[in-house]
Amino acid sequence: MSQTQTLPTRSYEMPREHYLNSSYGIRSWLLTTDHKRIALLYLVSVTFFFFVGGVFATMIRIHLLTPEGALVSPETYNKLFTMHGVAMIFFFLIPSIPAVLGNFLIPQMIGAKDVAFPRLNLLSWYIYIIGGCFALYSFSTGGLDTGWTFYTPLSSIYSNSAVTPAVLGIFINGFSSILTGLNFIVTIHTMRAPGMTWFRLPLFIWSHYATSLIMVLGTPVVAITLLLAGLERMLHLGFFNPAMGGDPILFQHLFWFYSHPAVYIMVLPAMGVVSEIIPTFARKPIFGYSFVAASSIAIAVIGFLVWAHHLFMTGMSAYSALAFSFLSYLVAIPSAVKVFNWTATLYKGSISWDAPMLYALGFIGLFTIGGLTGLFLACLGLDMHIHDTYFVIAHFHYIMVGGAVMGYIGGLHYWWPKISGKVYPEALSRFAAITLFLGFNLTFFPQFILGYLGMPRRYHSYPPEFQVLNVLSTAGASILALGYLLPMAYLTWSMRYGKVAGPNPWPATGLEWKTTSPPPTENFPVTPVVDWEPYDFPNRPDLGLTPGTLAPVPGDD
Amino acid sequence: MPEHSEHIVSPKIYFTIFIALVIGTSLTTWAAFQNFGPFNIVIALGIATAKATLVVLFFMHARYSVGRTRLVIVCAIFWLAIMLALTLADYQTRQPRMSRLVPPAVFYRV
Amino acid sequence: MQSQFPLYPPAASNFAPRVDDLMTYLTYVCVFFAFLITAAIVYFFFKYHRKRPDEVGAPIHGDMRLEATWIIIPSILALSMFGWGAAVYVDYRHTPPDTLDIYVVGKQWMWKAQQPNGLKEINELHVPVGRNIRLILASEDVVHDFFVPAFRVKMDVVPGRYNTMWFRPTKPGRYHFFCSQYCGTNHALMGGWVTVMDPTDYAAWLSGTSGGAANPVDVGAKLFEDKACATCHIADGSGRAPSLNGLYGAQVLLADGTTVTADDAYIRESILQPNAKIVAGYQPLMPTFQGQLTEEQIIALTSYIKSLQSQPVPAKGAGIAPSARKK
Amino acid sequence: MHRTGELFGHFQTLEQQRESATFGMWVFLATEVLFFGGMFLTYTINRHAYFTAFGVGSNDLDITLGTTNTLVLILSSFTMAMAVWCAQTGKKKLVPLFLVLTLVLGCAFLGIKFVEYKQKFHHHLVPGRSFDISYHVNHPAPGDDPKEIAFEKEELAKALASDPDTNSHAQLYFSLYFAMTGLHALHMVVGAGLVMWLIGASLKGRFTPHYHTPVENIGLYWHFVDIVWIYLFPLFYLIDRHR
Ligand code: HEA
Ligand code: HEA
Ligand code: HEC
Ligand code: CUA
Ligand SMILES: [Cu+2]
Repeated sequence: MSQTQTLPTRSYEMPREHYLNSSYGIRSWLLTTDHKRIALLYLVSVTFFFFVGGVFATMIRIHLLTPEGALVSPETYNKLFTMHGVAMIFFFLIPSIPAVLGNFLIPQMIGAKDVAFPRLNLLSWYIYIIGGCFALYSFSTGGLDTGWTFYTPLSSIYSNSAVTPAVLGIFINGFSSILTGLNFIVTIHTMRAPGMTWFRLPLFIWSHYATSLIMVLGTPVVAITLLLAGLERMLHLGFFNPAMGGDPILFQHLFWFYSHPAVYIMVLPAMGVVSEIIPTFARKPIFGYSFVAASSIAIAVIGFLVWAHHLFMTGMSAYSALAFSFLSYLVAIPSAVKVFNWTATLYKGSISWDAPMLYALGFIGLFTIGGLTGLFLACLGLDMHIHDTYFVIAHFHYIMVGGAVMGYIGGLHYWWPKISGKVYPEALSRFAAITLFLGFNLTFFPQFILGYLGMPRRYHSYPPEFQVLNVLSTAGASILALGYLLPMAYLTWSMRYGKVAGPNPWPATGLEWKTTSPPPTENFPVTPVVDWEPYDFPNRPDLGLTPGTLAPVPGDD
Repeated sequence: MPEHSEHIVSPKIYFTIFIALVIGTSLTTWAAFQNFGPFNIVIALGIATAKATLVVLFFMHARYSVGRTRLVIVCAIFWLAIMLALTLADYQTRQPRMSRLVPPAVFYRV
Repeated sequence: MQSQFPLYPPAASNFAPRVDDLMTYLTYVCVFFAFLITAAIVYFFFKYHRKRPDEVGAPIHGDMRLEATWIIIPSILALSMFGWGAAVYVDYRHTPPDTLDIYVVGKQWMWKAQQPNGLKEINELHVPVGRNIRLILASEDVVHDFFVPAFRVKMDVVPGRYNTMWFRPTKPGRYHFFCSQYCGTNHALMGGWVTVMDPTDYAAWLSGTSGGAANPVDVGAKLFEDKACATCHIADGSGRAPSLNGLYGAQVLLADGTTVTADDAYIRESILQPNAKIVAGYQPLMPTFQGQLTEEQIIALTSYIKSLQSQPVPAKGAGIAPSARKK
Repeated sequence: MHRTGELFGHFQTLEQQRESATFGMWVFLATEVLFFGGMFLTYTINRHAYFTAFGVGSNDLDITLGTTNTLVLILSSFTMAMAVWCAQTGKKKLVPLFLVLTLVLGCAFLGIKFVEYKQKFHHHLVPGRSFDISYHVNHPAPGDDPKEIAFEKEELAKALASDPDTNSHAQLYFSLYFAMTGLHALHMVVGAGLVMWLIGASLKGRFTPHYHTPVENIGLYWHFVDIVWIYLFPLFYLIDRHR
């Protein structure tokens, strides 16, 4: 089967010199300003935090096997989900795709030698590490039990856990995000190769541009908010403490002003990955390029206007609630545009069944379910019932795990030949993708029902009638864990033992595939000149796909 | 050569702006001591905004800048406006908060 | 009866069928889209599976009519979801006039409720079927959330604010209520049972078990004497302060010319922060009772003031306009 | 990343490098706008709720020092602009001169700010357990004008009558005052450090009409910090002064 899908394999040699072997030693990594090496530094560190968060998730699921809670004390349970959320959101998912794949690919995709500010790029990794250390310090000395949302006055006055270092850690980490976003924006504006006009940019770049916009304009707000909350805790100030005239609702407004747009920081890059994978593995131009590109920007901009849909049940003014609900529906439209365009791209394609494609299609399905259930939450009359229940948990895991993480892992698979120069075992990778998909659904689908039945989130124990669904969910989580371990294992394995990939194994149209795999430090020996439209497979003789084998063109197009 | 792409503002303009800023400062301080009722705040912020605009346009050369720089400025102001406007809209229409709900004794129990 | 694996919790309030209908509608629309997309993907996936290694897909770049279709149709559907949801929510946030008021105070980690006659309950709530119930929610510490799945309603309980929620129970029975906003260690244990009773049973229950707890109106009346409120607030309006008779629910004219409705929040503010709103025609003489009254005492005083409905006495500056009294 | 003269290897031309750096600085300033923006929102909401207490707090600030500081900062912005102009036009000798002036003015600002903070400390106006809005009127310092104190006392009594929680709300005002001016001062310190570095580099004659991006960008930063102060000044010093 695989023979029919991939081109007859030529045997390739690894390039003599590339970014991985251009210099050796730990110093050459820790002091590197090469965006590709920095991407790998990030890869290692975000994977670490994914494991940390994953271990917490595993303990959550085991604990919830029985109504009274099977594993830990209430305090510990509360710390588990808080640290799970903090590790996963701030230290894994937000940096994952932008800092790893974005860093690696953006300069290559636009034909630049590096990002605009290479030293700033390295600095942002160090800032991330420092922030991460603070977080780990908090996790290991007393933990953190405020929920990842840090609602005041619980976090600023009442909690006895290590809130201060965690808040500082996230504050610091915010600057890493800001610097990454800043670097991307400037790079995309000023470093494009000749001929790389805005509408020739790969969609991955568009979505990272939108993401960077959110990083740059949103992150400072959460930084200052957490700083104020931290000051309130350390110095007994009263910004958000009603006992001293402050207002806890204000904290929620400020927090969500960032944290809602932040969900698009998590999903937009994944959408960018999918927008690359789909055309490549359907060998077809993306359907509606300009719509997909513009919808990224629309999501980023409108995404800033909906934050108070997390506050519907705080007694906020009904007028405001109406406005924010309406705007939340508005932001769903550009997401819909993307989903439909991806689906339409498959029509009359030449679809291969490689692992990245499986991940990308998995993304579309799960993101759709997650996004559609977002519509339930944005619906005022329904949020009355399902706010802060497991329905919300299911909603965001569908988008973030089923969507964003799938996109991330799919992207890793897609660009792995570029990153490592090697190919991973095909059959195993497809098996892993399917395992993940099934395990995922078994874990989180029951939670929708749990939520509608009324099980509130952040519960260390629950009424016995909810047990069956919880057990199902835990069973799913164990399959899911296996699904994550597999790629980690075989990707690592392939770095050493995999077959040599060659510059353009799929083949794909982007500039990043026009250089060797792994690329040289300066990416392109000669700055490329772009004179082709994006994803234009039929007009790219250099890909080695013979013309004349085109599928028939429909009459009306 | 490329360096001529940047606009050079003459010291005369700088000095004029400087004087305008000094006048603005004096004006705003003076106005604060007059009773304009609800307009005190409007005047104070109006003058501040005028001063800030002068600084951005001339000291920071925004008046002579390229499109993308202007885009950044517009974005920053726009996003700030979103944050203030939508939050205040909620506060304006929601039920007011009370000064304090419970005696402090309960609060400092920790 | 409920099936072994129910998809819906019991439905026991006026909102429950409306929320369930809404849920059904959204589920249909969303299942339709999820199914449409999945079906298309699966179909294309197999139908256009690559046949030859060098095969290329058809060069289709897009289609404006299609783009318009899938922008407009979801927009319309989204608008309908918004409108329907908004209708339910607006009814929920707009409390009808004739409610039975119950105070609910949340604190880490229990709920204290107080019936109109002063009966206190902890982690229990008794309500009569068929009456509009309004819960007036206060928190003593952090943010909580009062959630009754069977009624399909919840509301955050925010320190520093009074939030209210209302519902009309429709089916007698015992239903779970939960704290649904994370509030610290025992958040999961901060729940209890709502008992919906026939009105007669409810009345019997109220009088039958009220043994231990004093009637808040009586407690309030006593406090009104003890705290010397009565020295200024003389019933016939002859004192230095306005009579409080008929105050509750009336429109009060303030010194700055505006009017406010004398609701619970206004009364509590008048006690804790008397000079925030001055009744027209009076001096700001009233001392603050901030820190001198507990939350429950304030509620008792408020209950007492509410009970003073016998003979409205207009304030000097026509502070309480009798015509504006609540119907 | 290798470097030939002033051009870093990953750029094609000096022009591209300059544009990137300046654009980057602007994007960074946009971030800063939102960073301060969160605090401005907190300020607005609370000032709206507790207008009297904020007025009382504001009247406890020293308006003479505040206005002086505003002028100092504006002047420093002017000298900074001149430094940029000198760099642009190749007046190599004048660049360090104007930078030194800027630095001196910046330090003067910080010095005055320090005096103000100290005064607040003596008046028990630093938020925390010892915060007491009435401390100053009850314990006037020897040099204080008794008429002024009496007036303030009266004003405070009025405020307490309308808002018995004036003390805690004024504390909120001072929390915001210290948080916002403190953050601003921190930016000034960073700016001063950058200017010092610039002085060093300009003395070595590194800035030419071809290459003076650092002067320009640090100038942008300096002006931005000035703008923040332009707002902080009326918002904190000028509330309810007219009574
Ligand atoms: C990556 C993360 C991510 C993303 C992308 C989204 C996307 C969306 N989210 Fe979600 N959300 C979270 C992560 C995310 N969310 C998290 C973490 C929380 C909980 C936080 C906490 O409290 O801890 C949350 C909570 C949350 C709430 C608050 C719930 C509550 O606490 O009561 C709401 C309410 O409106 C909401 C709505 C939405 C909507 C409308 C979208 C939309 O953007 C979705 C748009 C997508 C689609 C609609 C699907 C594709 C469209 C079609 C297939 C066509 C058909 C379309 C129509 C008919 C319109 N989300
Ligand atoms: C990027 C974000 C992200 C990701 C990837 C995940 C991944 C997972 N989450 Fe997470 N989750 C959140 C973000 C995320 N979550 C957030 C923000 C909250 C809210 C927190 C709050 O309320 O404050 C939350 C809350 C949350 C809850 C609700 C807790 C509660 O409210 O009481 C649950 C319960 O099932 C859960 C489960 C899981 C599971 C099973 C996974 C799985 O996908 C994880 C699978 C991964 C692994 C298992 C790791 C890899 C494998 C190993 C390390 C091997 C070892 C493991 C075994 C041998 C089993 N999560
Ligand atoms: C020293 C006199 C004095 C005492 C003691 C006093 N009050 Fe008052 N109260 C006033 C005056 C004068 C007003 C009208 C001016 C105002 O609104 O502040 C008033 C207004 C009120 C109002 C608003 C009335 C309206 O018509 O809107 C309420 C409610 C109230 N008081 C309750 C109480 C309670 C309860 C107590 C005791 C715990 C109390 N008061 C003690 C003098 C007093
Ligand atoms: Cu109270 Cu959760
Ligand atoms: Cu959201």
